[in-house]
Formats: sequence, structure tokens, C-alpha cells
Amino acid sequence: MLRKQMADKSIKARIEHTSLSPGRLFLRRLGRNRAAVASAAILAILYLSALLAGFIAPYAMDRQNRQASFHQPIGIRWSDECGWSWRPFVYDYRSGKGITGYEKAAGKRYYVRFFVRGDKYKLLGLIPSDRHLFGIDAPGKLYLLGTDRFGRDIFSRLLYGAQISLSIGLVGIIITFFIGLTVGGISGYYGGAVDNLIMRFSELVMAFPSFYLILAIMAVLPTGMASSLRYLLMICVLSFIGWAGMARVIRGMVLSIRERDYVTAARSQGVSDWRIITRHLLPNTVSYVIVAITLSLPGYILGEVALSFLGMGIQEPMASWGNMLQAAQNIRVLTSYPWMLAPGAMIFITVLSFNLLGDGLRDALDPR
Amino acid sequence: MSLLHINGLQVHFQTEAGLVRAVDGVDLELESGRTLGIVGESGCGKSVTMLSVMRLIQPPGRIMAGSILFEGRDLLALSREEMRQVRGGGIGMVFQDPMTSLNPVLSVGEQIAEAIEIHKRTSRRRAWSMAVEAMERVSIPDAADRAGDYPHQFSGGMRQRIMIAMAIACKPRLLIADEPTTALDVTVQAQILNLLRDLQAENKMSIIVITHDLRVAAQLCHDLAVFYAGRVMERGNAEQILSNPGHPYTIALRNSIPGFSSSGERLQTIGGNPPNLIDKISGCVFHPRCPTAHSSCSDLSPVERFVSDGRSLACDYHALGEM
Amino acid sequence: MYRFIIRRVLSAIPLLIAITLVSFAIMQMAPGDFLTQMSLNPQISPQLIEKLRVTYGLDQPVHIRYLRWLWGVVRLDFGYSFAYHMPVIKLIAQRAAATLLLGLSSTIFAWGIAVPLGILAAVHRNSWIDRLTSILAFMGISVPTAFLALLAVFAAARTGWLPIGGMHHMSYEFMAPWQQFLDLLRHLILPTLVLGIGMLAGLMRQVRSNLLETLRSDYVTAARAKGVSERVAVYRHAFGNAINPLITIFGYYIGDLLSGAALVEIVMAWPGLGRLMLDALSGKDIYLVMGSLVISSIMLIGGNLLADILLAYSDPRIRYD
Amino acid sequence: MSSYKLIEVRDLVKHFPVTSGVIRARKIGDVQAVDGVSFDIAAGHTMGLVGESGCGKSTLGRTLLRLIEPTSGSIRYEGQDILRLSGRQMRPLRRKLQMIFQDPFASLNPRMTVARIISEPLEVHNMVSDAERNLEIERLMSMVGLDPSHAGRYPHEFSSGQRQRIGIARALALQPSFIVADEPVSALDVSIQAQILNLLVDLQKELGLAYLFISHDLNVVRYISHEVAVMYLGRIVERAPVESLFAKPLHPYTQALLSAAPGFGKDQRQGPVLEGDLPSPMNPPTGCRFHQRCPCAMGVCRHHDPLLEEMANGHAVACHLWSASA
Repeated sequence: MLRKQMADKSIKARIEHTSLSPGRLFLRRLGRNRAAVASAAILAILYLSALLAGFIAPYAMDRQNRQASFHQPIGIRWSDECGWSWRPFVYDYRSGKGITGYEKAAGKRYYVRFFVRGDKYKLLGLIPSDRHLFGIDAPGKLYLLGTDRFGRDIFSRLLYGAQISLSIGLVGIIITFFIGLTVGGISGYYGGAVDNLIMRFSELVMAFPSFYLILAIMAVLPTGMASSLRYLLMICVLSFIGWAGMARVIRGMVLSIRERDYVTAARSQGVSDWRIITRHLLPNTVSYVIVAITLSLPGYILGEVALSFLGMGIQEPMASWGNMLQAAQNIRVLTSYPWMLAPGAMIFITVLSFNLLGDGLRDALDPR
Repeated sequence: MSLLHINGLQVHFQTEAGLVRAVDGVDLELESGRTLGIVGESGCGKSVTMLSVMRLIQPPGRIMAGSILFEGRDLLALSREEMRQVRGGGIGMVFQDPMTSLNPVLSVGEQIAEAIEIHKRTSRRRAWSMAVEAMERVSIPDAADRAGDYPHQFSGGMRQRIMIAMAIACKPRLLIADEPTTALDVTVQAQILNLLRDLQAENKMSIIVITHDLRVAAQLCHDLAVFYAGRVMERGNAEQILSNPGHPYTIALRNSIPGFSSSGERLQTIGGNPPNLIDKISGCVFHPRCPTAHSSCSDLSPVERFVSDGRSLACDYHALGEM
Repeated sequence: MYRFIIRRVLSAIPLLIAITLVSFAIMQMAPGDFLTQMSLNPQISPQLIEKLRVTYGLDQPVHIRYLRWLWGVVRLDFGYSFAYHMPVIKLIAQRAAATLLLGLSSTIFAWGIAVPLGILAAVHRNSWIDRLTSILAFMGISVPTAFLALLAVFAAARTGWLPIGGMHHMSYEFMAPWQQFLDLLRHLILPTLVLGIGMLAGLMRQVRSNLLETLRSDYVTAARAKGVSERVAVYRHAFGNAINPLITIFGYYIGDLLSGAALVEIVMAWPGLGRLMLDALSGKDIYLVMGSLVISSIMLIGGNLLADILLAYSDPRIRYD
Repeated sequence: MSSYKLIEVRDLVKHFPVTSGVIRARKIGDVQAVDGVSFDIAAGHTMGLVGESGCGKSTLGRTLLRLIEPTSGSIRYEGQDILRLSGRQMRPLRRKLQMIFQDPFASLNPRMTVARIISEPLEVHNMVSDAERNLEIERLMSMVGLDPSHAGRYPHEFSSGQRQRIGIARALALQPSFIVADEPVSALDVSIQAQILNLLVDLQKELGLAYLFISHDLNVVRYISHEVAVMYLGRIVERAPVESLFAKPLHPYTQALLSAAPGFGKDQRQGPVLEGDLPSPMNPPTGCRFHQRCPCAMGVCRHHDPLLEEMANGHAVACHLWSASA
């Protein structure tokens, strides 16, 4: 007994701390890729802002100001001809002579205040609140990125739109991945007739002209449909098209890992199927799957954008980056109020970040 | 004058983990018409040395120092264009895996003819017929018909014959064969070894064979160079080295091969593992695993010295000295 | 080879039937039809609508209508467009021509730039040109088509250098043939750039990574050992093998030409199939929708088949029988 | 050392169907990987199995452990036909039958530490209590010559020779009596190869293990085996005690293999060098499978399949040259 204890102690003491798991090595390599780290940070900020949209946005999603239609962005200032201010402030704007354009009403400063009361919202969809990160006393206006036709604050709507546009990718990919993992896993692990059937079916799905098909499905939805239902249906349709490719990737991965000697070794030792799948197959697919998810996620975001842009997706007054961009389609709006393109820039930044992060993950996984 | 003379060659690879001194001061000499075997375990720098002769070291590898004289000209000082003439013209090379070293989308005839076109400056048609001749020389049946076939249509042994035909098509003075039989089955390996021996007798060319198998080297080579950790441990006449090895590493290497010692007898082993070339070893590179290491071996790097006609050793305490 | 093609074409038939069946079913799920919208117009009498309903066969049960439509398709009769008052096939032929023109020009543009740039980036790996092209490629992959198209329109409107949309100038009819040609070219430039940039970026990355892979291969080293020049090693040996995956991608692009251009067409007022499809969908112009779907499915299947055939020619290891 | 028959293999056959067709797979032929193989292995003894790539030796090894289900035949372990056992009944027997692999990189799960790799079989079979597990890991690691303080490391931190030792420790964890070693030293450097071969021999002496030792290297097989079987295209063509086989090979294929295997010194070959390559196992030649490459082929070889017949002292050969009936 004493001998056992001593051995126990000695073995623990002697295990060196230098040893790095493959996962740690992966993270360490990823950490050296500055673009990927920056992208991850940007994405984290974006998702966090979307989550706390109600708190961060100075206005509610549908707060209109008929007197401020197509208001240009209002810059926050720290100084003017009267000198510096230790508090940020904005000027007031009055509507000008023409139909468009607002002129600066100089002189009066409106200070930006923090943790102010404003429009009511529900934090995380649960907690009712009316505190906002920042705001301004009426009649001051805080349109960081300008307003749209109805005088709604674009910055606030971008944050609310992010809730839709960013979550659609995440939820969509999770559904796709879940179907893909199940179907591809079964197909790869069991093989034979099941495999053959599933693969033929996935080929059929992939032979559909997917964009037109999605368009057709979205087009036949009744116009009066609740937007949350529409949102769900859109995810389902996008996932239905996407699962086939994912299933084939996972099937290929399972097939190759199933043939590795360490799986054979586990089988030869009487390790159960379940344990082989959970201990040997899945942990070794995880990193590939993360890369695959990161790289295919932008497809869902862009899918929502395309559908909503064509008026087949998220409907007004709900905000999504796609339908906000739709408002810029009018040539007169586009040329006179270029800030309407802001949602496009947001989509671009998001998709770029996902692509850079995915590429970094792939490099870290398979360094050459 | 020797056909090939390598002097103080150093090749380094800058990797993520650190600087790898793959070849760290190698001297070699090969007389015309002879076969030199380069033996050693994986990662000992034998392939890198020969790729340096062809100047085919790709980044992150770099030749840091040394000279490689081929027929009196320093290959490392040649222009790119001059070097291209040497490759395939003066020196032919055969690689380990005939499966991956033949271009899968070009017919084998095209691949052999390509070498001929470059070095002989002849017409396409003439190059093709010379390619067929080269295939006949390596005993590929129905060479004329099969020249239009693609690599995947040949068996492993036939592919290696095609690689050899490609390397010797322009009658090089030196043929470098990098593990030419490792990827092949034993019976096919014997065919290829016979072929190499016949070709040498016919063409009077020199051959360098890189191999990890001392027995393959014993079959084919006049001379031997034993590599360890990017350095030459021992070189000289093959028969002499195998019957009476001088360097402790050569002795250990030979004795660890089953079949050398008779069956039932316990194999002699070399303790420990081959060194990681990133960590610099002070003194003799072999001393951590050497069964006869002296205390000074860890401090002083042994100088290669000649012991008898053509034999040289890099060991300060070699057994041959006492003879 | 011919047997393979015939077999593939034959196996495409059940696929097409399945696709049309699904599409027909989807269209049926929509409440109402084209005539329902017409009936909201007080100037059209209910009698007339009922008559039209019989004429168009909309009074028949679904399966009869589908079979009728299918029988028509076999005879190359894709039905009649309610909104445009003309046979679907004629309408599609017009619009598909415009889409194909755009698709073709952007494909040529994308491949013409992506392949040399990709090769350059791979050969000079980790050089400034590699880094620059890779940054541009990432931006190109990530920019949403609709956003890019809007930016292009914005730029065109602000500078006035290029037309902001459409395919022809208003006075196109009165131009001399060479003026017409130049006018078409001017209208083609922006949509081509917008559609091409997305393709170009992805393709360039693909060319680069494929070539890097083959440049590392043993047969390229073996070729160098033969004394071939660096150019021959890169272009004949490495690129010759790197091209195979690109051919598959090429087939995919061909297949995707019709639906891939939809967003650009809509933003830039290009009179192609994408706009037609969108209008048809919102107008519940069912036969027009079906016709467009069939055509784009055929393109998709044909593109993949084309890729397989090209692949067999470029890679001797692939044999179909 | 007792030498009762631990393993008895009779008429073992494994055919892999080759299929073609897209929608409905049609069978277009069989790869006859193993085609009617019989042999015994005594407890504590080593049977060497040699042959060139594609001759079916690996398939045979995996079939013995039921990692591949054979087409027909019987495999008895201590008299019990393991092919008749259900998966559940097979589980306790798995402990007794273990395997060592060729590739030291592919055979260890890269995401498990050495301790977990070695302890997994212990957990699955409840071999030791949780409390004793660390002690057992330490014992196994020392036994195969690994430093127990490295138990927390991952496979990628070891050299190939050390990885092979981990694989051996894993196989030993269940205290087997029979181990299939599938080319365990082919991927290793010569100096490491000798270490592993010595280790296997030591373990055999210490634990009374029986091995089926698969290799393409005649010298390695000669060193480690008590008895050797030579395989060609799914068949055993010659089987004999090791001394007898190397002193007096009977089958022309064995003779060719022996003369092809390089030894020290030049031109010491006696036998002929074989022409041609191994035929495809999908359509093996009729008659004797070796007749197309055989330097001594006779008319009868083309049509009649020779049987494996015992000549003397356990030396059996399948060749018409030696057949009494021919």
C-alpha cells in the first residue's frame, strides 16, 4: 500500500509540465496568425453588440422621426471654435432649404450622456429595461450613421439587424452541421447500402439550382406571415440546401479516420462502438469541423442578405442587414444618401472576419 | 582527378522549431566508374547531400558552405543555365518512390524524351525514338508500344525502370539513386539492383546509391560512406568496411541487422534515439549513444583522418588505429 | 466515353423530373395564382377571368396540369407566360442570351486574371505580391455581390464615366452597328467587373493552393533533376497537374452561370434571366418559373458533365466506360 | 515452455467482393486476399509470415483477431472456435488476442496522452481498480523501456521507436497470450528495429507470448520466428521450422525470395532472379498461382492447383515438384 502511494506520488510529480496537447499546439499556432486573432476579436465584438443591441443602441429599432428623414450622420465632437470639451457633444441640425440636407445649427452643444433612460427594450429578450449605454437629451439627435427614409437611426437598426443577420448564420450552420454530422456519420461509419442511398440523395439535393429554389420557396410564403416564423423558415430552407455538402465532408472524414490503426487497435481491444465514436472518432474530427463551420458560415449570412435584399426574406419593419441594404437600391437614394450603404460594409467586415479566421484555423490545423 | 569531390558541405533548414543542421560539414570523393554507397538512418543528411549536388534544395533549406566539384567544376558556382545542363546531362537522378516521382499526366515516352530534347537538342521524333531505346535498355517489354502509356498503367517495378531510363537517357557520367528499391518488393528489388549493375558495366558510369539498407549497399557498391547526424562517420572500400568496420557507429549499425549475426543470437542494439538536429551536440555527434565513448568525446569534435589506403574515420578512438 | 455521356444524360432525366416535381409542388403551395391577382382589378370581369382560367388549364387538378406541362416540355413547349403574353421558351431564350453574355464575359475576365495571378502568387510564395494578392482575394471573396453592385452603381452615378445600368442606351435602335457594339461593351463593363470579382478571388486562391501542392510533389523535383527550366517545371509539370481540380470548378461555374448572376442583374438592371425569375415569382407566373428552373437545372447538370468530360481529357488516370 | 496448440487455423478464406455500378452495386469479382489457409501456432512460439505486398498477409493477421470477418473457415483459440462467438462472447477473448501495428504514427490516437492510451483497455475490461491504475501504467511503461515520467505526454512528442513501444505497452496491458505483430519494425530505422526486435523476444520469454509475426523482410523473420510460413497470392506455399526453411527451401518461390533478399558481400546469389511482378489477386492465375513466374514450371502447374503437403519434420510445401501425386 505504501509502495503504491509512493509510486502514485512520484508519477504525478515526475510528469513534466512541458507537454502540450494537440489542441494547445493548435491554439498556439493560431495565436501567431495576427489576422486570425484580430478577426476573432472583431467577431466577438460584433456578436456581443448584437446580443446587447437594445442596451447599446441609442434608439429603438422602429423609433421614427418624420422630421429627420435621410438625416446625414452626425459626428461626435470633442472641440469646436469655443474650445475643448472634456465631454463629447454634438450639434443640433435643422432641416435646410431643399428637400434634403440638414444644416448645422451652430452654437448649442448637446452633450452625449451615458447610461441614460430612453426607449424601452428587453435585454437579451428577457429583462425589460430603458437604460441605454449612451444617449442625448431631446431635442438633440444622435444619428451616428444617419437615418433612413422614416428617420430611423441606422446605427441602432444595424445593431438590431445584427441580431438577425448574425444569428441566422450561427443557427443555420448548427442545424446544417447537426444534420450533416448525423447523416454523414451514419453514412461513413456503416457504409454499404445505407451509405449508397444517402449519397445518391445528397447528390440529388446538390443538383437543384439552389438559389432559384430558395427564392421560389421564399416567394410562395404568404406575405402576412409572422416575421419570426419567416425567419425560422428561412433558416430551414438555407440548411436544407447546405446539409448535403456538409454530410459529404463529414462522411469522408469518418471514412478516413475509421481506417486509422488506432481505431483498429481500439476495436481489437474490445472497445465498444459508442466509446470508439466518442473517444476516437469525434475528438479527431473536431478541429476539421470547426474549420468547415467557420468557412461555410459566411454562406448563410450572405444567403440571408441576398434573400432579404430581394424582398423575399426578413420583412419591414424588422431590421436585417439585407433588407436595410435593399433601401439603397433606389438610384436617387443611393447617390444622395450614401450612408445607406452602411449595412453592406457591416456584412463585408463580418464575412471577411469569418474567412480570415477560418483560413487561420485551417493553417493552424495543417501547418506546412 | 576524381569525378565528384564534395568539400565541407553544410546545408541548413530554417524551420518553425529552430535551425536544423541537416548536413554539417560533409566531405566525399568518388572516382570515375565506381559505385559509392551512402548509408545511414533516416534524417542523417544523406538525401540532402545528394539533392545539394543537384542544387535542388528548396527553401527553407540553404547550402551554407562548401564546394561540390564535378569533373573539376564547382557546381555551386555555376549559373542557373549551366547547372541545368549538368542536371540530367552530366548527372542523372533516380528517386525513391516511382509512384510519385513520375508525372501522372504525361506519357512515359514524353517524360523520357523531354530529358533528351533538353540535352541533345534534337528533333521531337528523334528524341522519341531515343526514349524508346532508353526504355529498351532498361528491359521494358514492347517499349515502342508502351512509350505512349501513362505511369499509372505500369507496375511499381516497371515504373522504377522508367525512372532509370529517364535518368540515363542522356548518358550521364554520374547516376544518383536515392533509395531506388525501398518502395519495391523483394523480388522486384533484386531485378532493379541487377539492372543498375548491368547498366554500370555497359556504360562505365559512376553511381551513387543512397540507402538505409547496408545489405543493398554491400551488393552494389565499391565504396561506402556511413552518415550519422549530418556528418560522415566512416568511408572507404565497401568490403573492408563491412568485414572490418572501424567506427563504433558502423560496428553498431552492422551488428544490429538481423541476419548478420546468426539466428537465435541476441541482436546488438544502439541505445537511445537518433539525435534531434536542432540541438547542437558538443564534441562527437555520436558520443551520447556510443558504447565506447571516452570522456573527451563530449568535448572534442573528432577530425576525419585517413587510416589506411582510402579508409578514413571520424573517431579519435577508432579500433583500426591499433592494427 | 460516348457510352458514359449517354448514360449521364439519361440519368439526368429522372433528376430533372424530380426537380420539376418539387418546384411544381412548391408553386402550388402558394395561395392563389396569377389570375387571382388579376381579379383584384375591377376593370376585368369575372367572366373573362373564368374564361382565361379554362384557356390556361388552371381549372384542372394539379397532377393533370403537371403532366400536361411535362408533355409540353417534351415537345419543347414550356407553356405560356401570363404576364408577358408570350411563349415561355421565347422569353427565356431572349433573357438567357443576355445572362449568358454577362456570364461569359465575367468568366473570361475572372479566369484571365485569376490564373496568372494565382501562378505568380504560388511561384513567389510569401513575397509582397503573394501577400497583396491574398489580401485582395480575401476582400473579393468576402464582399457581398449586392453591396458591390450598389457600390459600382454609386461610382458610375457619381463619376458619369459608365452607364449606371441596363444593357443598351435609349437611342440604341438608332445607332450604327459599330456604335451598337461599343454601347453594349460600355454597358457590359460594370456588371462584368462586379460579377467577376467574386469569382476571381476564389479562383485565385484555388490556383495558388493547387499549384503550391503540386510544386512540392516529387515529380516536379524529378523534372528539375532532368534539367528542365524553371518555366517548364512550373507550367508543364506543376500546372499541368494543378489544373485538374480547376476543371471541376470550371464546370461548377458554368452550371451556376444563370443563377449566379441574378443579384447583379437585379441591381444593375441587366435584362437577364435573374430579373425575369424574380418578376415571375412575385407575379406567380408559374410556367415562367418552371421554365427558368428547368433551364438552370439543365445548365447545372450540363456544366458538371462538361467538367467530367474535360477532366477525362486532361487526366489520363480517369477513364469512364 | 509448454507447446500445446494455442491457435489452430483451418481453411481460412477471405474474399473481398469488388463492386461496380452507381445505383445498384453489381459484384464484378473477388479479391482473393486469403484463400484456404491452415496452420497452427503453439503457445509461446512465433510463427513468421512472409510475403510480398498484396499477398494477403495483413488480411490474414486481422482476420485472426476478427477485425475482418472471414468468408469461411475456422479459427480455434485453445480449442474454441472464435468465429462462432457472438460479439458479447468475444469480448473476454479480445483480452487474450492483441495486435501491434506497423505505422507508429497512425496507430496512436494523437489526442490521448500515453497514460490514457495504455489505460483505455484496462478501463474497458475493468482489469485494475482506479487506485491501482497509475501503478499499472508505470509497470507497463517500464516493461517496454519507456520512462514512466513521460506518461502525461502526447504521442507527437515521441520518436518513432518510442511510439512503437507505446503500442506494445497498450497491447500488453490486457495480458494477452497471443499477439499479431503486423510489420512492427518495417517503418523503423535499423538501430531502432533491433531494439524493438529484442524487446519482443524478451517479452516472449518473460510472458510466454505467442506471436504471428508478419513481415516482408526474411532476415527479420528468420531472427524472431520458430516456424515460418511463406505466402503468395492468398495461399501458403511453404511452411517449415525456421532452420529447415532457410537451410533447404523447397518451393521455387521461397528459393527466389531467399536469393533476392540481399545479404552481405557481393554476388553470393545462388537462385534465379524472378521475372515480372505479382499478378493481381483479383484474377489469380489458374493452376499453381506461381506458375507464370516460376523458373521450374511444368505442364501440370498450369492446370492443377498443388496442395500443401508435409514432406518431413513439419516441412510442408505446395508444389508439384515435390508432390507425391504428380
